Amino acid sequence: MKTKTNPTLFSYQKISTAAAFLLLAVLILFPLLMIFRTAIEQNGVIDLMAPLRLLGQSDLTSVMFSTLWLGCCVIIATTVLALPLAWMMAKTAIGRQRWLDVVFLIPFMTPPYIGSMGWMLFMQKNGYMEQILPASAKITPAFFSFGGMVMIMSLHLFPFLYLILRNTLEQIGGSTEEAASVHGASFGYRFRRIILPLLLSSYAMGALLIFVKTIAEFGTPATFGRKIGFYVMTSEIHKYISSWPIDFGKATSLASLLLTACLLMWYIQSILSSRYSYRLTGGKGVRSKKYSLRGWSGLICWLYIGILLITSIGIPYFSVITASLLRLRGTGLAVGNFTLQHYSDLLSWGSESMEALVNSFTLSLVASTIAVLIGTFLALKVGQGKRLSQKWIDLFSLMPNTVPGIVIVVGLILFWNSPWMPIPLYNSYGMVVLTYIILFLPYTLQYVKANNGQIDPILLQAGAISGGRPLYVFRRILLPLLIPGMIAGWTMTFTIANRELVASLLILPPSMQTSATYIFAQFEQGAVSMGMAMAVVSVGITTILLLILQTLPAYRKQQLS
Amino acid sequence: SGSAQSPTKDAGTLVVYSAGPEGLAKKIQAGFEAKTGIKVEMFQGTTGKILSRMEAEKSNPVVDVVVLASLPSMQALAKEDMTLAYPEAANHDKLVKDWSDTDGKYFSYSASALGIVYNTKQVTTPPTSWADLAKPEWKDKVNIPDPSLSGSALDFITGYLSAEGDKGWSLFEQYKQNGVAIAGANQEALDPVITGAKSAVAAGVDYMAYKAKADGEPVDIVYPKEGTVISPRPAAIIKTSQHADQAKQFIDYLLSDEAQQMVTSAYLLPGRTDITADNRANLSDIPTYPVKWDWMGEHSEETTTKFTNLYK
Amino acid sequence: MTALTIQGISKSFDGVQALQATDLVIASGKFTTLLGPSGCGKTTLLRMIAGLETPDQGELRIANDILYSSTQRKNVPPHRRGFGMVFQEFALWPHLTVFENVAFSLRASGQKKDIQARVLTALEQVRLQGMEQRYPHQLSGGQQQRVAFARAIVMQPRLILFDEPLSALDAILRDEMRTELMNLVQQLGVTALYVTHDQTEAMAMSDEIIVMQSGSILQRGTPEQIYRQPSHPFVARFIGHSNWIDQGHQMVRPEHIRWHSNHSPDEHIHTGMIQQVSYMGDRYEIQLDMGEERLWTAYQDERMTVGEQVTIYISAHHVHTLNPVPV
Amino acid sequence: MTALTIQGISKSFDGVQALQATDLVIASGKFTTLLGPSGCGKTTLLRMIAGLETPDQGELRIANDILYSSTQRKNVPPHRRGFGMVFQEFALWPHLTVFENVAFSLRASGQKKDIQARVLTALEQVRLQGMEQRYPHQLSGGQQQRVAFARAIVMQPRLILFDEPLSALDAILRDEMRTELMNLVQQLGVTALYVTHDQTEAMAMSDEIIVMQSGSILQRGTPEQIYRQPSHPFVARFIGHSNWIDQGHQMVRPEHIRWHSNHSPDEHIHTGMIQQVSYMGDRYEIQLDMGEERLWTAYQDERMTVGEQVTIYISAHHVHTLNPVPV
Ligand SMILES: Nc1ncnc2c1ncn2[C@@H]1O[C@H](COP(=O)(O)OP(=O)(O)OP(=O)(O)O)[C@@H](O)[C@H]1O
Ligand SMILES: Nc1ncnc2c1ncn2[C@@H]1O[C@H](COP(=O)(O)OP(=O)(O)OP(=O)(O)O)[C@@H](O)[C@H]1O
Ligand SMILES: [Mg+2]
Ligand SMILES: [Mg+2]
Repeated sequence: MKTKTNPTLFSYQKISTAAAFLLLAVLILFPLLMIFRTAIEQNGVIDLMAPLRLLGQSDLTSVMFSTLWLGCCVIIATTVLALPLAWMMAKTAIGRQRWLDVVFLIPFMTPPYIGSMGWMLFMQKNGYMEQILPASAKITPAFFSFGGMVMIMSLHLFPFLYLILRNTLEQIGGSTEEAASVHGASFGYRFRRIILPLLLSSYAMGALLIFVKTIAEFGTPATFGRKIGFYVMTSEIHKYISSWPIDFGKATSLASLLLTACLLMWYIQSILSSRYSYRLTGGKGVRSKKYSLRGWSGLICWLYIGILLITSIGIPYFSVITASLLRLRGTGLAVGNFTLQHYSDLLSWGSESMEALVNSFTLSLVASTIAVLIGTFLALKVGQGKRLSQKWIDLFSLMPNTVPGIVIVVGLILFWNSPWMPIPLYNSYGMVVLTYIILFLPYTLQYVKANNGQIDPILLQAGAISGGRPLYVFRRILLPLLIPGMIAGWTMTFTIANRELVASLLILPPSMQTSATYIFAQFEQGAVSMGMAMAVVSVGITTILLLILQTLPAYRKQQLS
Repeated sequence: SGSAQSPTKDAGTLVVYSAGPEGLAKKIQAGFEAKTGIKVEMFQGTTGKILSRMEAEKSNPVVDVVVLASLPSMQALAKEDMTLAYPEAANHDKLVKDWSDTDGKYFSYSASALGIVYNTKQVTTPPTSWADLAKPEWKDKVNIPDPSLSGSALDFITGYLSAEGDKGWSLFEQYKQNGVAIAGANQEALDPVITGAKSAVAAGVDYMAYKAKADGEPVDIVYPKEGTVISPRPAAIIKTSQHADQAKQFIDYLLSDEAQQMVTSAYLLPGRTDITADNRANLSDIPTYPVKWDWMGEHSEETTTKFTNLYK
Repeated sequence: MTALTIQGISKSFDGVQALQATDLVIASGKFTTLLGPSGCGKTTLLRMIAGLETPDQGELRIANDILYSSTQRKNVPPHRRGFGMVFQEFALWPHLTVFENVAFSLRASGQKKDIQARVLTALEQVRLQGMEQRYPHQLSGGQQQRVAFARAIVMQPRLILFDEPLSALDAILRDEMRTELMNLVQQLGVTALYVTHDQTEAMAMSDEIIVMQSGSILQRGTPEQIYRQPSHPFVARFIGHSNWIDQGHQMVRPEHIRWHSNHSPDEHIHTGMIQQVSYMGDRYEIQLDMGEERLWTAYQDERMTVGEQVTIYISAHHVHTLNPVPV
Repeated sequence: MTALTIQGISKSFDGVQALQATDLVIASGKFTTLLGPSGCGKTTLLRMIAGLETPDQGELRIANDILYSSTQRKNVPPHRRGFGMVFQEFALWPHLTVFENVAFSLRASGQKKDIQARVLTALEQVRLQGMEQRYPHQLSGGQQQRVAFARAIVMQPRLILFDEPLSALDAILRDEMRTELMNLVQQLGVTALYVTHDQTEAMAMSDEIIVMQSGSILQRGTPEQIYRQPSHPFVARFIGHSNWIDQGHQMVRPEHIRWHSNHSPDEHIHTGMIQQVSYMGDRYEIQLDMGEERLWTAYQDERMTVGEQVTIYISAHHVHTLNPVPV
């Protein structure tokens, strides 16, 4: 692995580093630079302060603050949801129920606007809740408030934080905790003095991602937020981008403010992480302390999980499925008003909806596969992230995660549709794939990077000693050992790509739809039931795919490690 | 046609960006392709999405024909000289004069009228005037589409103001007092009325109401007696088009009897005066305000801002 | 007085009997070692004493306090038992300094006063003065071990439990630490219960050894008793080299094999072939093939030739005949 | 003939001199051990021989093939050196079966024919028949070690390198594996270079021992030479117990300390106090305080009383005087 050992290896290092930078520049950096240029250039004049001026000009300051406030509240609420769950899954026998992991991904698989729609249909006046329980009419209006919005967004995003926290909790060996308990610490004291501090660095990472996802989110503000009159930056950006008069300059100015906020958070997070991160896994295998769940504690745990399942999946999907089955939505829940017609229309062969469904799955399949390949390449380049070039590669590849999707898409259009662009990618299938790859590269990279970090370099050295050429060692040893991380990254990418809406709306070539844009179009056209049926089918297929994937041996191995 | 290859480079293909309703756009596309043999690549979206896409593509435009749902936006495009004049369009002369450009820079091939859409299960005595919705019995029961998202709602507000002058604002202020809620684009405003969460939409587009009614949903529409605004839906050829000939054929087709019939079966008002619909109120049956389209175009931005600030 | 009494304690995991019902008294103020091969249930027993694992049944008492009783449905949680414990992996808290690691139990039990003095005393006892502000990862393996020890003694617990605290160290450090640990325990005069599978460690350190196999106790006694009078073939085999004259019944230890006769009448005389010679520095370890698949070990001061036929002599009183005694 | 020649090889990391310029010849067909304390540069030297680390300067040759030469700017990559290596952590590939782990080097070098037979032979040599289809995590530590060994020998390499292959094992398994490893190396007759910091291991296994300290070689010789005639105080101290009569100059090994006089005229007579007595099973290890901060070790067959004053006797020919000889 030493560069100097072999002249061909040495040049490979140089070439591949250059290739990585080129790739990142073309994929991410140039499009983002195009955005910044648009933000600060008005009629050929460069004005670096334009974004700030815009903020001062109108009442955008308050929108900016309510966006940040929303981000903070969602962090708090997701923590309240995810931390106990992560603890239960990591430290009690409930953790053996692996299927729960897939089920808890469902909220995340659900397009956010579908989730909000589900809640709204359930809670609104004359909604399903009131139809089932007329007495509830007194409390339902309270739901349409800032608190309700935080709740909906948190129920959508918490699985993300949960996965991160659970992994760390599992790594915090049982003996650290047991040592505390033998030395006189009660459960609460242990949790506060030992578990929380050790959790802090991954929590910071998770909280950052939640924050970024919240302030970059469009679906919920566009549906629920608008209904309660709560405006955030993305809705303002969208206003400038999709209603007359179109003003990219202002939109990108706001976007660059969001980006700045995200980078600030990222900086705080990286300081926290480096300050408070500890090597948790020692030489010997970790034996995780499992609490027994007898009597009350078991009941409370299952109750918690049950309530979480009902609120995060049960209620929204009750509404979504009901809406997809209703013959007349004005008639509501009534005998004889249910039909499977929408599903049979939806799934009839050769229909527009089938085409959209197939498009979605093939697009996400292609995009996630390529994203995993690129992500693996970059993850290997980042390696331990010690050298400066490695740090830069790491930062650049994470950027798409810190910028609202719509902003990236505008950048991509500006870049790939430039008159001087020699590659005719714009307005083609390839462009959609490229967009998905860029949007979801950070996920694959994270997963493969984590996996790569666990592989002891000595395994590769043993390969070299045994006579394996570098390429042979890569193929026979490194690659197979990376497969679990690649599968995890692929799964995540596939899942989110499959429901991607914001980018698809703008970037899909004419005459092409995905399931997400199909759903959106149905809502716009008034065929709400069709849209809901599509959501059910699409999420259902993804869930089944994931459950199948979970039974694969390679995936299981990843769960073990 | 899932695997659409870059249509710009494909010599014979016409690229159309069209606002809804989706079913109609599809039918027109199919009809046009069948009639002329010219292939059409269609991008469907709201007026806003279409404009945004055009803006992003500005340096290297792809589109040949745009079909919008908002006249002022189209007027702005024409003013910026982005549309190609085609005064020779067939049946140009039969179009409603007010809605189309005399030089043929755009053609309003259809229109929708705005009215009060209400839930028939909850409303026993339908309102007859805009002012009715400001009465206490309608407190918190009315939606109005967001003018920043719905071109037709904007047309109504600016049209109403252009007819009533500045005192027109008092209606919207009363609405606000009475708990009228801004609620997304047209369909989003209508949906709660269908499900019964709200009782009525002010300035709802009529074709959606007719369609929902035909589907059996408990909704109906009234046009207030003092008059309303009609929101025309214009189409135009983009100047940078590489396929001007095919684009002209598309415009001709839009204005043909065949396409106009399709328009009526989508519950829209036909753009041509000589065609009548039998499934909805015709232009002559709808009381209208005398609106000033130029004034409306000039004041749309300022009105939107004022209106949304009022309702925030 | 503060003896730990174990009565009928047993434990099984998922149907596997990790520990058979066991009776045992751990003498107060003594250094007692649980010795046995991997998987014999040593850790399980230790963890039940600490309260980290709940027994299936039985009773655990220290002095007159009941720690666990299946009949009385009583189970004192670990943090109220007041024991110290040194873990195999040390289990130091990586985010706390040495000082805070040691002070932890004082703070946790609310003994706020004199923390500074008591922690410094404990650190002094393990010779770690001046390292208070370091973090565990800034210490060598031996130093980490001493922090773990200081952490266990700072509360002056009634009982200190050790779960193979030396097995993670390398050979040289292990030797050093063993001596240190013994001295410390002796100085403090605490009761120590030590788990190991290393017989040398057990013999060198213990006042009493309890030999376990597959979840039950085979023999208990002083190191000398265990080595000289094993009551069970397994004990004989597991501790030191055993040369079987009669498989499972009669054996002799290698240091009692002589290369010259002392001409006493009851001397045992055997012949065998030298199979392997390993230099040990102070002596050679000779592997002898005695026929009938018996492999014996003996010591010699000079190198011998592999393959040579030799005669060896054993005094009759060095031949140990096993007659199992109850534990 | 196939001796490994090391000439002026040195290496530093970030300014730390891990290995001073070193000259060394590793004899062919012999078992050579690099022995020294942690951090003395053993692994660095071994990894340079394997090609995993590039020396700063010098030359490495096996027979007449140059492996590395700073003057000729030649550096054969590890996969072309044709050595076998057994790592401390075994470094088995977790995703490959035992069979595939062993077959790896054959496949990597394109020796496709007879793979089946050659792998099975290697596995037979390490007594792992029937385990071909298992994965590493399904094996015990000792079995994993044998797989690592089979993997190193299957290509019949000119040289096998061992980097503390036994230190990850527990004491009992280590003893067993040591004997096995010795037998295997002897049977195969390969050249072995073995790195360890365990003196017992080095003495029991080696034909030749090379003692290193802080990046340079202190002494080389047979185990007996190293133990009996250490040429450097560090060597005397590091290997076995050394009882210094004159600090750094004159010493005696514990097994030569007698408790009774043999009345020879040149006998050395010393008195000291018993400080600690550790039972070792076959004997007691006695720590004696000899005054002047000298701590001696001696062996005794029976327990002695701590604190007792004793007289000890040493024959003059057992007193070793150090006169440093060049390596
Ligand atoms: N949590 C557990 N779940 C299932 N089986 C267990 C558990 N803990 C221990 N066992 C089993 O109980 C038996 C005794 O285990 P224990 O850890 O007490 O052995 P030990 O004597 O400490 O061994 P070692 O010397 O290897 O640490 C073993 O067979 C082990 O596999
Ligand atoms: N990759 C490296 N980077 C920096 N310093 C290193 C590196 N490898 C070794 N060293 C340093 O070089 C010196 C010799 O290390 P080496 O690993 O050869 O010791 P060793 O004799 O094998 O010790 P041990 O018995 O602990 O394995 C040590 O001071 C070590 O810290
Ligand atoms: Mg154990
Ligand atoms: Mg080493």
